[in-house]
Amino acid sequence: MDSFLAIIIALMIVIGSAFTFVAALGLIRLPDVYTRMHAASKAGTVGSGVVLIALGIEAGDTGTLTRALAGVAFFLLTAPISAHLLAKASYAVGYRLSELSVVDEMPKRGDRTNSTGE
Amino acid sequence: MTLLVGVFFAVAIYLFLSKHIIRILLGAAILGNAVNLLIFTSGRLTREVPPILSPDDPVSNVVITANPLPQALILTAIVISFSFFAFLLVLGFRAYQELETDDTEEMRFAEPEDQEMPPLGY
Amino acid sequence: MIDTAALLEAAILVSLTLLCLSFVLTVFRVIRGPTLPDRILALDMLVATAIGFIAVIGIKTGYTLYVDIAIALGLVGFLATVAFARFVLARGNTGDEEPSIASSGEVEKKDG
Amino acid sequence: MRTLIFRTVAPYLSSLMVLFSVFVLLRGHNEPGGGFIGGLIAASAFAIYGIACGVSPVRRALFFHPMAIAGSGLMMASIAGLVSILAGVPFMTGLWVYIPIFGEELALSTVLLFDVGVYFVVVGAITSIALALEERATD
Amino acid sequence: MRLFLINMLLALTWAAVTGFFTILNLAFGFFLGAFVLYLIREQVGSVGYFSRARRIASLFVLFLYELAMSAIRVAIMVLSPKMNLKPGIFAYRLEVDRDFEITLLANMITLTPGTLSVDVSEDKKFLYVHAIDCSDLEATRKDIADGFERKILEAFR
Amino acid sequence: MNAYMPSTTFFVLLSPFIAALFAPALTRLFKHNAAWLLAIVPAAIFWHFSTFLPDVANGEVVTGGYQWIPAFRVNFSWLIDGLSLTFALLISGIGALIVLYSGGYLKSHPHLGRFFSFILMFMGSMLGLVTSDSFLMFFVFWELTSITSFLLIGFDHKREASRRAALQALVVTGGGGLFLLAGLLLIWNVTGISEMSLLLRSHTALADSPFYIAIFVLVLGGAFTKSAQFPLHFWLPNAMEAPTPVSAYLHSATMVKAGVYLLMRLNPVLGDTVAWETVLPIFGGTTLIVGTLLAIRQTDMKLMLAYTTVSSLGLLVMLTGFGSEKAVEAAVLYLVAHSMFKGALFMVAGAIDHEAGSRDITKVGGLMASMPIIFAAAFASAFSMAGLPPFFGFLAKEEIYAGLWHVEAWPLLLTLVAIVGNGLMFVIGFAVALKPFLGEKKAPGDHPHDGPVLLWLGPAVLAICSLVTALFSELTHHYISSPMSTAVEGEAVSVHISIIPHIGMPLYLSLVTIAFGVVAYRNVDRLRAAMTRLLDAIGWGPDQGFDQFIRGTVRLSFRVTQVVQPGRLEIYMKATFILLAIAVMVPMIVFDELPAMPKMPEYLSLYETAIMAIAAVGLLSVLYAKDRLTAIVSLGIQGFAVALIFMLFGAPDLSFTQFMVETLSVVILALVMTRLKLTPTDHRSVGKTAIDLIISVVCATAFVLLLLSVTQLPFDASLSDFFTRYSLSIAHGANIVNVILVDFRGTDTWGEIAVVMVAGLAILSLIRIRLRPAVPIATNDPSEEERR
Amino acid sequence: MASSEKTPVDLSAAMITEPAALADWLVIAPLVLCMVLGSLLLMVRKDTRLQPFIAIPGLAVLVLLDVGLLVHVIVNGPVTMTMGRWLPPFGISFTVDILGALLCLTAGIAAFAGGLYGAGDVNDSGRRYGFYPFLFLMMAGVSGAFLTGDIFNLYVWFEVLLISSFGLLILGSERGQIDGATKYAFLNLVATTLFLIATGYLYGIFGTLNMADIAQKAPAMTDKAPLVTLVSLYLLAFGMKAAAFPANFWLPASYHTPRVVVSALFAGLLTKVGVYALMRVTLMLFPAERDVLGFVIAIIAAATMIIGAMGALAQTDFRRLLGYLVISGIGIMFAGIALASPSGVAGTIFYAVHSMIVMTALYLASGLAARAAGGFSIASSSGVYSSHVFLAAITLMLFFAVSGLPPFSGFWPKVILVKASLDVGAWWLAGAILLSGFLTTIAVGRVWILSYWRPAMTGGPAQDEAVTLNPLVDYLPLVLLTALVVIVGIFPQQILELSQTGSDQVLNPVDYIRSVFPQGGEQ
Ligand code: NA
Ligand code: NA
Repeated sequence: MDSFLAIIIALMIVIGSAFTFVAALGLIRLPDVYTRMHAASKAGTVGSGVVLIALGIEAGDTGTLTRALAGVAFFLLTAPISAHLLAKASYAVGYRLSELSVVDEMPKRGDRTNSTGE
Repeated sequence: MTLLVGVFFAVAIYLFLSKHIIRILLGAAILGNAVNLLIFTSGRLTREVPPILSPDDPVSNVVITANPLPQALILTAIVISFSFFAFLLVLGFRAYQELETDDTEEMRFAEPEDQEMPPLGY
Repeated sequence: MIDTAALLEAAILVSLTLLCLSFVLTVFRVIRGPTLPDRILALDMLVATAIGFIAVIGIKTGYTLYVDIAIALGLVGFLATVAFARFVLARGNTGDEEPSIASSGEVEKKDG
Repeated sequence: MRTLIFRTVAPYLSSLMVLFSVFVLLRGHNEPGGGFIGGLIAASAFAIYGIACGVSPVRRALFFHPMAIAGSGLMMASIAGLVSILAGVPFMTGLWVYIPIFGEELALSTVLLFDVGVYFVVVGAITSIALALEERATD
Repeated sequence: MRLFLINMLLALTWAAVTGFFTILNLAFGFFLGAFVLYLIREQVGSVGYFSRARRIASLFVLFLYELAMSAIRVAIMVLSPKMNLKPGIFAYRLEVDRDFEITLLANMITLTPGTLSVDVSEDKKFLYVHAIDCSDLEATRKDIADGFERKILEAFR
Repeated sequence: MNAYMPSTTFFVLLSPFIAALFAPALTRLFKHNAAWLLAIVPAAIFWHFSTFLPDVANGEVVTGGYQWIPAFRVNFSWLIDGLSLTFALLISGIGALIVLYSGGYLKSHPHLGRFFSFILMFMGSMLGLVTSDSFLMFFVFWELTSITSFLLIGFDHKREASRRAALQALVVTGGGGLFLLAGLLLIWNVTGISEMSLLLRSHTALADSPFYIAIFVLVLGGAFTKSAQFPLHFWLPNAMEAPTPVSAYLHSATMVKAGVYLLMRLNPVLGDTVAWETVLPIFGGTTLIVGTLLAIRQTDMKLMLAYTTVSSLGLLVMLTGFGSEKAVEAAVLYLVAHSMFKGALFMVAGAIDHEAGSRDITKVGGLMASMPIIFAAAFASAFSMAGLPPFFGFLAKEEIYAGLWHVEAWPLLLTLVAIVGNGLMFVIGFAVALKPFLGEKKAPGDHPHDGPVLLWLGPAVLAICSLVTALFSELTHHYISSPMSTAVEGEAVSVHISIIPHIGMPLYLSLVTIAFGVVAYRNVDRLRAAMTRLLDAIGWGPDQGFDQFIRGTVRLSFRVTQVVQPGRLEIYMKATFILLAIAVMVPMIVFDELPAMPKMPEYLSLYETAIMAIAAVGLLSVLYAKDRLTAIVSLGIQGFAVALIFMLFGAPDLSFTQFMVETLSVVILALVMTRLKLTPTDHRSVGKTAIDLIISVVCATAFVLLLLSVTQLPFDASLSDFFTRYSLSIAHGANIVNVILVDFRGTDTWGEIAVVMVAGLAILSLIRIRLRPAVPIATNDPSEEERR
Repeated sequence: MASSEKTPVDLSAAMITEPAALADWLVIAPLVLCMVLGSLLLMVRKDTRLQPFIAIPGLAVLVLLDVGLLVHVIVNGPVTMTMGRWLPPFGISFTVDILGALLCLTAGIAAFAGGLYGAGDVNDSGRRYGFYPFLFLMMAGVSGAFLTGDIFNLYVWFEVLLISSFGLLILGSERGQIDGATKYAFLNLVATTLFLIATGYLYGIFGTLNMADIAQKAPAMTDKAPLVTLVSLYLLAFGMKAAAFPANFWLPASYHTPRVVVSALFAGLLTKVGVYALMRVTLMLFPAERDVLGFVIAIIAAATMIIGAMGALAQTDFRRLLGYLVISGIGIMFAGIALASPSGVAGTIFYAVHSMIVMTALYLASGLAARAAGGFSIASSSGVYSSHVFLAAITLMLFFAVSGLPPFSGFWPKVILVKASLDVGAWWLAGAILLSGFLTTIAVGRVWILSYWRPAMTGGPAQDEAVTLNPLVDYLPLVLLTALVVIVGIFPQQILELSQTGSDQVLNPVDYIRSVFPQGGEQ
C-alpha cells in the first residue's frame, strides 16, 4: 500500500476515534442534555465520518469511497435533525436547562401556538 | 463466548419469570439473541473472515471462511424472532389497552379467578 | 521509511481502544441517565460509535464491504432517535429523576 | 413530530433511503445485503416519512396497501420457485438468463426474483406495522 | 432545475455511448455535460446555473470549515479541565422564509460551534437556538446572519 | 374359518340396523302401525336362526364370517352354538313382540319413529353380541348395547331422573366394558387367539396362566356391571325410567343377560377354578338376596320387577359359578324361563300403567274383569316365576335345587340362599300378577281394558310360550336346553327334566320354597315396612354412591385442574423453565453427557473482551433498569454488542441484519410504549427473586454445559464446504450466506418471509380490530378509510 | 437457456442431474398451493365477499393434492424432492412418507371443513383482517411441517404455523382472546425457541440438518455426543407444542377464546404437528435415545391423558372442556411413542388422524350448539336435542368417538394402543388409556345430558327465537367430518393399514433414507 495513504488513513482513524471519544467524554462531563447534544451531534458525527472516509480511502475503489462519502453526507443531514427533534421534544415536555444557563427565550407553553407535531 | 451465551440465557429466563408482560417481552428479545449466539457458537467460531468470495476469481476461492451455514440459519432465526417480537409487543400493548394491566397476575380473562364448579346435577 | 503496516496496526489499536472507551462512557450515560433524553442521546452516540467501530474493523480486516453496514446503521439509528424523540414528546417527562419546569398537567394536555 | 425542519428534510431523506435499499437488495448476492436488509431499510424510510409528514401521504405514495405489497412479495417468491417446473427441475432451482444489453450481460435469475420477493414482503409487512402504529399513536 | 436535468441527460448519453454505466463514468459524463453547457451558456441561459453552482459550493465549503471548527471547539471544551459554560436558548429572528432555507439554516446552525437549533416558531419568524456560550448573544446572532443565512440567501435567491 | 362365504347370516345381522335407518320414515308414513312392518325384521331373524336348530341340536357349531380388519386380525365372524342360538332366538323372538308392543304402548308418542330406530339398533347390537366369534366384534357390540340402552333409558329426556339413569347406565356398563376390553385383549395376548370358537377349541390352559387372576377380574368387571351384580346393581332399577317396552326388553330379557352370556361363554375356559367357583356364587348369592329384599320394599310394579331381575341375574351368576353340570343346566333353564316370564310381566305392568294410569300396586286393583287377557298372561307368568307347574319356571326351579343340593356346608348355604330368594320372588311375582287384578276395582285412569292387540299380544304370546315349552319339554331340551348347556359346560350335556314331578330332594325344596313364599306373601306389607325401616336405618346405598362418585370425581377434577392450570402466566412460565432445567440437566448428569473440563478460555483480544463486557453490562442494565426507557435503551446496547460480536467473528450479513433488527425493535418498542403507563420495574420479593435466579441460572448453566459438550466434538463442516465450493461457480453468488438464503436453502427463507408477512397482518389486525369504538383516526383524506 | 459460464464445473457433483418427475411435484404442491393462495388472498384482502370463493375451492384442491400425494407415496414408497436440486443433504429435501402424507391429508380435510364453516362463522372484519390468509398460511406451515425432510426447515414451518395461529387467535380482539393469546403466544414462543436451540445443538453435533442424513449418522454418535440430553430437550419442546402434561398450560388458556372455527382448526392441526415432530425426532432420528427415555414418555403420556380427561370433567364451558379433551388425546398419542413398537406407533398415527377429524368436528359442533342453546356454558345452556335433533345426533356420535367407544373412529387406535401396551407388560399404561376413556365418557355424557337432553330453560335464548342453521356452511363441514368418523370407525382397515405401513417406515427408515440418497449414503 502506498505509504502516504497509509499514514493518512492512520491519522484519520486516530483523529476520528479521538473525536468520538471526546464526544463520549462530553456526554459524561457536560451538565444537561442540551449541552451534551452539542458534543454528540458534532464531535460524534465528525468522528465516525472521518473514520468512514478513511475506510473509503483504504478500500481503494471509487465505489466504496463514494459510498463512504455518501454515508457521511447522510450523517451530516440526519445528525442535526435528530438533535433538533430530541432537543425540541425534551424542551416541550419540560426537561429543564442546566442551572448554569443564562438565558431562555423559548416561549412557554401558555403563550404560543407552535406546531408541536401530532 | 460460551459464558456470554450463558449470561444471555440467564438474563432472558429471569426476565421471562417476571409477571410483567413488558419484562417478558424484553426477555423474549434477549432470548432471541441468546439462541443466535448459541447457534453461532455451536457452528464453531472463526475470526474475521467473512464468507464472501471474490467474484473475479472463482477457482482459487475455496478458502477457509467463517462457517456460512449457521450464519444463514441465524439470519432466518433473527428475522423470525423479530417478527415474533413485533407481534408480541403489539399484543402486549393491546393487552394493556383492553385489560388495563400488564401484570399477568391480573390478566385473568380467559381463565377467570372465580371459575365456577361445573353443575353437579343431571 | 516507516513501516506503514505497523503504523496502521498501531493506529487501529489506538482507535479501537478509544472507541471501546467511548462505548464504555456512553453505556455509562445510558445507564446513569438521569433523564430520558440523556439516554436517548447516549443511544444515538452509541450508534455513531458503532459506525466508527465498524469502519475501523473494516480497515483492520480489509473487508471494506463493512461500509454499507455503517451507512445502514446510520440510517436506522436516525430512525431510532426520531422514534425516541417522539416517545419523549408523547410520554412527558414522568418517571425521571429530574423535576420539570413545566407542570405535568400541561404535558398531559398536549399529548391528548 | 411534524416540525418544519423534519418535515422538509424527510421526503428527501426517505427517497435516498429507498434508493439505498434497492442498492443493498441488488447487491446482496455478492456482498452483505439482500432482500431482507434492503426491505428493512426501505421500511425505515417509509416510517420516517410517516412520522415526519403523517401517514396519509405515505399511503398515497405507496398506492397499494402495504400488506398487499407484502402479499405480492410472497407471491413473487413462490413464483420464483415455481418457474422451475417449466424447466423440469425441482422447486426453487435457481435459473439464470443472460440478456445482453449494450455489450454487457444483464443477469436475470429466479434467485433475484426471489430476493425481490423477500424485499417486498419485508417492506410491506414492516411498513404496514409502522403505519398502523403511527396512526394508533396519533389518534 | 431544467438545466440540471439536461446535464443529467448528457451524462446518461455519455454513459450510453461509452457503454458502461459505472458511477465514475456517469460522473465523468456529468462534468463533461456541464462543460458543454458552459460552452453554450449564452444560448441556453445557463449563466445563473453556474454562478449558483459556485455559490452553493461556497456555502458547502463554509459549512465544512465550520463543522471542523465546531468539532474541535467542542473537543477543547470537553477536554478542558474546568468547563466554563454559559448555556441557554435564544431566539433568532429569521431572514429566510422558505421552508427549505429555514431547514438548511437550522441544520447548519446545529452543526456549527456551540449552537443547536431547537425549534422554529409557528409563524416561521424565529429560530430558537441553544448555545453553549450565551455570554454575547448579539455577536452570535450576527455571526449567523452574516455567515450561513447570507450565504443561503445568495445561493438560493 | 378361511373360507369366507357370503352368507345370509351376515345380512341378517345387519338387518336391524338397516331397519333402524328406515324406521322414522316408515313411522311417519304408517304411524304406530309401522310396528307391524318393522316386526317383520326380528321375525325374519327368528326364522333365520331357527333354521340352525337341527344342526346345533346335533352338536354342530356353525361359524362363518368375513375379514373385517385384516391388518389387526379382526374378523366379522359369528359363532352359532347352543348358547348363542338360544340367545339369538330369545332376542329376535321377544324383540318382535316388543316392537309390536311398542307400537301400542307409545301409540301417539311424537318420537315413536326414533324409538323404533333405537330399539332396532339395540336389537341388532344384542344379536351381534351373542353371535360374535371375534373378541373385538363381540366387544363392539357389547359397547353398542351400552350406547343404545343409554339412548333408550334417556328417551324421556325431559325428566331429570331419566337423564340421570341414562348416564348412570352408561357410566356403569361403559366402565365395565373397559374392564372387559382389557380382559379380552389380555386373553388375546396370552393365547394369541382372538376368536371365541378357537379359544373354546384350543384347550389352552388359561387357568394356569400367570395372568389368570387379571383376566378373571377384568372379565368379571365387565360381566358384573352389565348384569347388575351387587353392589353395581343400582343402575338397573334406575333404568326403569325408560319406557316400559325398553324395560321389558333390555332390562329383563336381553341386555342385562349379556354379562351372564359372557360368563357362560367363557365358563369352559375360565371356569373350574377356585376363584371362579368362589367369587361367582358369593356375588351371585348376595345379589339374589339383596335384589329380592329391595324388591319387597317397592310398590311400583316396574321397580319390583326390576329388582327381581337383579336377583334373577344373581341367581344365574350363582348357578354359573357353582360349577356342577346340573347347576349349569339349571342356569340355562332359568335363563330361558326368566326371559319369558319377566318380559311378559313387564309388558303387563306397562299395559296396566297405560290403561289404568298407575303402576303402583297399592293404587290399582280389581282389573281382572276389564283386562282379562292381560290378567291371564300375568297370572301364567307369575306361576312360571314362582316356579309352579305347568310352566317352564317350574322346570328351572327343580333343576336349580337338583343342581345345588349337596350335603356340604357350601352347597347347603347356597341352597338356603336359593330358597329364600326364590320364595321372595314367588311373593313378588304374585304381588305383581294378582294385586292389580284382584280385590275391589280402583284405578286412577279411566276405562281400563285390554287395549289394542299390539298391547296384549306380547305378554300373551310369552305366557303361552312359558306353558308350551314346559309341556313339550323333551323338544325344548332337545333343541334348546341341551345344546346350550353343552356349550356352557364345554362338553356334551343333555337335559331331561319335565313337568312331571319326581319325588326327591328338589321337589321337597320346591315345596319348602312355596310354603315360605305363601307365608311371606301374606305378610308382604309387614315385610315391606321392615325393609323400609332397615334401609332408612342404613341411609346409604350404592345409588347415592353413584351421585357421590360423580360429584366427587368432578370436584376432584376441579381441584386438580385448578392446581395444574391456575390461570397465571407467571406460574406457567416458572413451571416451564423448571421443566427445562430438568430436561437438560437430569439426562446430562444421569447419562454422563457432561462436557470435559474446558481448556483455557479461547484467546480474546482487548476489544473483543470489551464488546462482550458491554453486552453483559447491557443485559444487567436491562435487569436493573429503574424505568422502562432505560430498559429499552439497554436492550439496544446488548443488541448492538451482539451485532458487533457477529462482525468480529466474520459474519457481516448477520451483523448487518442484527443492527437493523435491533434498532427497529427498539424503535417499535418506543413507538408502542408511547401509549402505555406502566410500572417499569417488577417488584419481586426476596424469596421469589432467589427462586427465579436459581431457575434462570440453572437453565443457563445447563445450556452452557451442553454447548461446551457439543463444541468439544469434532465438527463435520461438509455442508459449509459444499456451499463454499459451489456458491460462486454454480449459484453465481459471492456472498455465500446470501446464496444459502436464496438458493441452497431458499425454502427456509420462503417460510421465513411467510412469517414476516403473517406477523405484519396479525399486527395489523391486532391494532385495527377493536371492540370499543375506535377513536377516529386523524386524517384529512376521506378516501383513507377505503385503503385500510 | 443461455449460460455465460466461464469455468466449467462438474454439475453432477453438486446437483441432481436427472429431471424432476411431474408426479414428484406433489411433494411440494400442497405447500406451494397454500403459500400462493395465502398471498393471493392477502392481496385481495379487502374484497371480503370474494375471499370464500377463492379459499374454499382452493382448500378443496388442497385436499385433492394431498390425496394425490398419499396415493403417490402408497404406490412408490417415500418420495423425495430436493429443493434447488442440490444434492442432499446440501439442499433442503422434502421427503414424504406415509406418516407425513396421511397427516397432511387429514389436516387438509380439517382445513377444508374449517374454511367452509368459516364462510358462515367469520364476520366481515374477521375476513378483512385475514381469516383466510391466516388459514392458508397456517396450512402452509402444517403441510410444510409434515412434508419437509430437513429439521431446520421443520422449525421454519413450525414458526409459520405458529404465527398464523396467533393471527387467527386474535381475530376479534375480545378481552378473553387477548388474554388467551398472550399466554398462548409467550408459551409457544418458548416452545419453538427450545426447538431452535435443540436444532442448533444438533447442527453442532452432526453438521447436517437433513433428517435422513441424521438418521444415518445418529447410531455412530450415540456414545460420543450428548444425544440423550438433546432428545430430552426436543421432548420438552415438542411436548410443549403438543400440549403434553405438564407443559400443556397454553392450550386450556387459549383454545376456548377465539372464534369457534379457529378453535376447531387449532384442535385439528396444531398439537398434532407437535406429536408428528416428536415422532420424527424420537422414533426416526434417535431411536436409541428414545429407548432410554421411553419410560419417561410413558409417564408423560399417562399423566397427560388422565389430567386432560379430569380437566374436561372440571369444566363448565363446553369449549374449554374440548380443549382438555385435545390434551387427553395427546396423551394417548404419546403412549404409542413411548411404546415405539410397530403396533404402538401405528396406534398413534391412527389416533392422530382420528383426533384431528373428531376434535375439529366437535369444536364446530360446539359452535352450532352454542348458537342453538345460547352459550357454551353447560350450566346455563340446554335444549339442543329438542330444537336441533340432527345436530344433536352428530354431536353424540362425535362424543362417543372421542370417548373411544365403538363403532367410531376413536375406538380402534385405542384398542391397538391398549393391546400394544399389554404386549410389553405396561398394564398401567393400558389402564390409563382405558381410564381416560372412562372419564371422557363421563365428561361428554354430562355435556350431553345437560346441554342437549335437558329441556330448554324458560326465558333462555333458545326459546326466544328458533335459531336456524345454514345447511351448506354450517352443517356440511360437520356432516363431512362426522361421516369420516363413522366410516373410519366401521371400516378402519384402510387407515390402519396405512398407519402400520407408516409406522414401519418411521421405525425402520431404510426406504426414507434411500429416497433421499438413492445411491445409498452420501458421497
Ligand atoms: Na433471511
Ligand atoms: Na442477505
